Amino acid sequence: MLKISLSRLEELFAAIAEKQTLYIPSDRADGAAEFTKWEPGKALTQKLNTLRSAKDFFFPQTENIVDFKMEGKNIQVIDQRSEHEDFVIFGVRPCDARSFTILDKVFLSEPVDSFYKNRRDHGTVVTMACSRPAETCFCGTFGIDATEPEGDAACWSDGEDLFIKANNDKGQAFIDSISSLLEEGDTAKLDQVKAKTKEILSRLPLANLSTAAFGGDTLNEHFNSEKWAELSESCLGCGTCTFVCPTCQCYDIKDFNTGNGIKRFRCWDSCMYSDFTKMAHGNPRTSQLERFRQRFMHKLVYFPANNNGEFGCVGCGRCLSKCPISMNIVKVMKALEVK
Amino acid sequence: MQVNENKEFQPLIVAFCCNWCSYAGADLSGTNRLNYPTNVKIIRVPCSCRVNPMFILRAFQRGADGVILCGCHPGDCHYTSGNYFTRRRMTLLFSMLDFLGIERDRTRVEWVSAAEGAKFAATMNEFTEAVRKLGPNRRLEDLRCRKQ
Amino acid sequence: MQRIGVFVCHCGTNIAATVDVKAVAEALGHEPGVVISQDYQYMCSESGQNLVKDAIKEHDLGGVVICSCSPRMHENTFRKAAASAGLNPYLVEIANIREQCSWIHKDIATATEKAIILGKAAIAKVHLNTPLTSMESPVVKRALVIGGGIAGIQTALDIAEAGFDVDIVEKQPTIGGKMAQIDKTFPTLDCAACILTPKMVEASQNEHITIHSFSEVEDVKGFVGNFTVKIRKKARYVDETKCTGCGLCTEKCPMKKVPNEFNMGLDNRSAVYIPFAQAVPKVATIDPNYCMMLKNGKCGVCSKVCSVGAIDYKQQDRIIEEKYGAIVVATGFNPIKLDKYDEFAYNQCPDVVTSLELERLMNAAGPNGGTLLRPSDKTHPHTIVFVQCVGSRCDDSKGKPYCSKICCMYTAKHAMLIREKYPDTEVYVFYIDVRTPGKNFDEFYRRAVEQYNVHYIKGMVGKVTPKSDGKIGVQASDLLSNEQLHIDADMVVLAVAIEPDKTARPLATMLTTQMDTNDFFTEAHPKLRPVESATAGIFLSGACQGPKDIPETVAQGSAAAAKAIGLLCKNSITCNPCTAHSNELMCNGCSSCEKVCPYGAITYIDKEFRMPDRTTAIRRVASVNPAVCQGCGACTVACPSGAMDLSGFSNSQIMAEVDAICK
Amino acid sequence: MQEAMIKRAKELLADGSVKRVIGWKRGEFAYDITPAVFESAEELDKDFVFDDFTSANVSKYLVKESKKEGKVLVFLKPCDTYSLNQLTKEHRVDRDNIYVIGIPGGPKLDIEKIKAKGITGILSVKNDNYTLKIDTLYGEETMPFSEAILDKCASCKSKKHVTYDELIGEDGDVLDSDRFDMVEKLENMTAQERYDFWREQLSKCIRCNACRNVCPACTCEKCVFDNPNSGVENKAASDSFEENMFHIIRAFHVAGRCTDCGECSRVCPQNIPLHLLNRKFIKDINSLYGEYQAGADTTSRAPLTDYTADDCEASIVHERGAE
Repeated sequence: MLKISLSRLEELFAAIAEKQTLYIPSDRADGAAEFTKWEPGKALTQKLNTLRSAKDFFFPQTENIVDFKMEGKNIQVIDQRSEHEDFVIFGVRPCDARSFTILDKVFLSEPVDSFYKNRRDHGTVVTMACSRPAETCFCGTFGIDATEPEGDAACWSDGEDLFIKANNDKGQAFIDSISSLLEEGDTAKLDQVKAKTKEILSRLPLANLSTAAFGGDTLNEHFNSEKWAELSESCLGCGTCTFVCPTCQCYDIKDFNTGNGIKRFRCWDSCMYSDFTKMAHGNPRTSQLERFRQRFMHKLVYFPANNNGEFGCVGCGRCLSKCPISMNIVKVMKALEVK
Repeated sequence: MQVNENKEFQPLIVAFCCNWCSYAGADLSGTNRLNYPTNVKIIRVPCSCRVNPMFILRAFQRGADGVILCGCHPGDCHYTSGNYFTRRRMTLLFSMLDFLGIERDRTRVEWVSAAEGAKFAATMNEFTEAVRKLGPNRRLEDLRCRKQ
Repeated sequence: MQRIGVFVCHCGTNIAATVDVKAVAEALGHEPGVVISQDYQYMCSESGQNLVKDAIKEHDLGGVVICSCSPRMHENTFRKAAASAGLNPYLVEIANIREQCSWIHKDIATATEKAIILGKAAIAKVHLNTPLTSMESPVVKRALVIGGGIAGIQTALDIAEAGFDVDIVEKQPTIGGKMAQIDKTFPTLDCAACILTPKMVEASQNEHITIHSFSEVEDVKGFVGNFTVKIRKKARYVDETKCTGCGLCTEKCPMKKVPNEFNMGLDNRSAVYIPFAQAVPKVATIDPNYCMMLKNGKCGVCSKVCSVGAIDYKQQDRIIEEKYGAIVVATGFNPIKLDKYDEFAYNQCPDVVTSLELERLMNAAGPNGGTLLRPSDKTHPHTIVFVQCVGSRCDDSKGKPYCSKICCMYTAKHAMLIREKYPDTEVYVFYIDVRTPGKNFDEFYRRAVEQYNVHYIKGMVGKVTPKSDGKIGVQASDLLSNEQLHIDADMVVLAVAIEPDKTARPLATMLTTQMDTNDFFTEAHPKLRPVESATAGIFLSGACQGPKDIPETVAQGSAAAAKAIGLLCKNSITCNPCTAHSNELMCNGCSSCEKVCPYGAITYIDKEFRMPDRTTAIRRVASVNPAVCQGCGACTVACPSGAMDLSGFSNSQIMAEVDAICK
Repeated sequence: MQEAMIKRAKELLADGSVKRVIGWKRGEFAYDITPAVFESAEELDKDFVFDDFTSANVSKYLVKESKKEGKVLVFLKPCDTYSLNQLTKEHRVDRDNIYVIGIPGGPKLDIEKIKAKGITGILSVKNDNYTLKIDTLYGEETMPFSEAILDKCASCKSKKHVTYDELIGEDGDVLDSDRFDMVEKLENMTAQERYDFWREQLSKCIRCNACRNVCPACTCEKCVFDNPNSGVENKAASDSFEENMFHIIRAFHVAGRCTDCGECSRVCPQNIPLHLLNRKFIKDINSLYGEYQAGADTTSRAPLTDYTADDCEASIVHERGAE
């Protein structure tokens, strides 16, 4: 497999950044990792994952869609779509890599979301295999192998070298663009690392979490479960879980009156919010129980029902560590699977 | 905010004036033909205590460079105590804006009675100059509202 | 989208000279919603108004913007015009392009630009205006007068004269107030009691007047035309309805060592007492602090001697509740305490007295039967020093910053009376200024100086020192001759500053009326509304509003009565429709708004609601009484959820104006 | 402590004094504790937990729970009792329907601080004489207890329970805390430095509303930021202005009402020190209008619904401190 010494990462990043914008996970001042634009001197984080997911690159939190300019009584419509520049996201973890597959199912199926597609077409996802999973990780539940990441191209580290491999044409093009820095390397040590990682993955506290009790055909069973009341009773109705989630894809479209015109934009929305999907008659889900249930039913039942059994969760564990009251999909699954 | 032909920065000043004292004071400075800059645009409110911090932030968002609140002198409020509440609210709000690094001189509270036409004009002249010196409001503006 | 008409006034050349009114009308005509925009020479003229009225009808306008002079000038004119054309008057907005534009700017281009912006702001606001309707609120035809001094008596008599029921609440056992304690009145030197007591009797006999003596206001709720007042009738341990005022109990009472407050503590009374001979009501009162029966159950003499069985040792305070349409405050004044004035030796020397004490010392019903004697040794004083401005016109924290107004005149009166009655007495008056504005006042003062040879000395007394020989050393400076004076006086009389009664402050809180820093009630306008408080339906009478002499007090008492009568005459009152209102679905019931409301217009009710989650719940929500709300808007900012909003100046209206200005 | 609490809760449930118990429920790991309502002895035995991670302030749940039928038992730490008092004062809870057992306060632990040390794969955390022994997938780690304390506990203002019906353990005192140090440090910076500081912090905001939704002072039936008619409603900050505005208005709305419980900063997924905004207001109120502790009682007038005739003028902001 092609490789480059970890000591030459800076060189590698510089070479990528020369051709297109490069984003890498790095540590910010408060210690948390986040994807930022690479510039000389910026180092890859040692953390397992970024605080926020990588979905922002394709589905940003707010996005201007169209402008209406008003002059007196005349209105002019200005389309805000423009061709996105090429970019590379380096160091995406296997769980987040899978999240793009899930988002694709939503945004790239008909009618295609042109804003999303524009970004997706111009972005190259370079993933990084895990070697030190955390207790909150449960990607295995959703069939993700943290040692064999998806993405356009995938990377591994054996502690000395970074190995890289293309998963598709786009990934190959990316590798070709930096091939002068790469050399063929021996993967013996890497295989050991992978084996060790697999062993740890098997010992994770959530290693045995299963989706067996869920899926598209379990709607009636779960929708009417009495457990929702207890599960949702302490939910604050905030949007933390939604906004750190790599797969949550709901948005709202709103108009902002600038005084000189209207900016129509879309922004993330959360099904946990009281005004989610508000319509002329009001909100279809009027209690927090219903809103809470919606979120988990969507991920565990409705989404697989509409997407050939694919679940709307990748087991990244962000909601496990970020929910202010520590309620999360794992607790929901464990409660619901008990008959 | 706008820049005129001689490229001098023309700050936009929003002045909230209570109906009973300061708005009347502004009228008086008009009656007495006391000049102050056109930069100042007055919004009439029943009492200075009607001014919600949201209105002030709104003005900055939309492009105001300075916001001034004028009310009756303490003790003279038409509604007895309105301006006392204004004073506490605005002291804390301005202190918070300062804490966030927003220039202090962009906000002000001034007590102007119905008889103080001269004070009104002088205050507006002085405040406009102070804000002009600061330059355009960049720290608390909404870029979407900036005039093209 | 509203159909809005814009009318730009030239105001002759007042506006048109500096603002291109045609350009303003043209520019505003392009604003969304504007269907007609025109200019006219004088919009406020008959024909200008007709222009507006015709346009309202012709174009079916839903909103009108007048770009003209200040709304303080002609807002009502245009509102009435709109109303007469069938448009709700509150759908009219004024853009002030005269006082706040044409008159202060010189450059036509910039002034025109600003006028357009002001017009746009008014248009933005009028888009969000809603029709408002004034409410009517009924008036209870009964007045309450708090305080039974000459101010309160005069007010009550005048209101009763007009045929309305009126209650007087007096905290003392008798009405009469300070005037009852005064010996003679300036500048006529007639006897105070002789002119006051007939009025007291008149009040007690008037069928429209109810006197609640020995009573205090406990609680005030409600609003103009409809106050509900709780009055505490303090236990006097004597049944008012039975007592004939024969005075036998006061004679037989064995406890006779009670300082007599009517005589300023200069003599004693019994534990059961009638304050003075002409007291109204003439009913005995038992002082529980001294009555042996009430203190330790041993005595009961009064009960035994009372032939009508009026004594009731078990009497309790009673609370009565009454509704009133108007309230007149007449809580009066008191001389200040002299604890902080050691230099005048008031607390050390009994012969240093206040002017009010002197009134009692000289009064025929006073401790000495009208003969002026020194309190210490009951001898005739031969040298008397009067000190003016004790605690008045002080710039330190000890005294009061204001002039107590009446001291110059009563001191001249005292000096004159003493010189008249005891020509062998030398009288010195130390003053800062002698203030004698008033009918026959200066003449009166000059008589004291010229005819009675009172020694008026401009200067302040520095120190008063009681001496071992009974004399009082007065050390003073004569500012005119610039020399230090040492006078051995027999008596020193202090013209003590007056201050509002201590009960006024809590009362002001109950009434939600305003006070100044000296605790005098603040009038609604210092020039034009001197007897009204800023709170509708609360009127001010007498010295509670500021120092006053008797004629002024009586005049103000009658003026307050006239204002109260004016209110009581109405069957209902029209309220300002620009009032606050609470969106009950958003209200948290947190009470923040109630705390900042100066009028007590907000109350809370528990109400059943269907909640967003389809359950029902009883929630505490704010409710604004539109008859009481004056529309200041303090509550709207105190409310964190934004449930409270103000009609006519709503959040969205003001923000629309901001947006239009900043556009 | 946990055993005593469970015992007492069971007694009160058994004798019918209370119908429900608000406390904390154990989670999947050592630290992911969820506030919960318990209705039976079995539930209490199974899941009730009180340990170094039970830091959540459960008082806000009383807004809903106290209005249900039957009395509710709640375990409150000293800081939480201030919140309850404030809620009582604002008529947001029915205090008569609440039975408060005061329990000892922190310091509680912040799992983020442990993770920040690079410790991951955490299986258990044990406090061994103020050294944390942390069992992980990658072996045992240790760190001093003091380095893992929650920020809100590190600057604890009071160990005193300001309202309770009974106590388990002893009551403490109001503490002399250093909670205003950071505010003061910021005040002493230049305006530019302060601006940069807050821009860095507030630009992290993802508008998840966790700070607002956890805040015991934010109990509005409808928040202005959720109300399309308020003029400030939005779901995400589209511009730096909106990031600022949300936090300014939120802090202003709780000014004089915030008890400084510190939950806003604890729950912020982006580690924004939001408590500094509230503390700035508290510090200003204390220095300008006299010491005031929201929630210390249920009757005093809040600083923003009160005034004195000789309050300082707003220009004091211009006159003090560094520019």
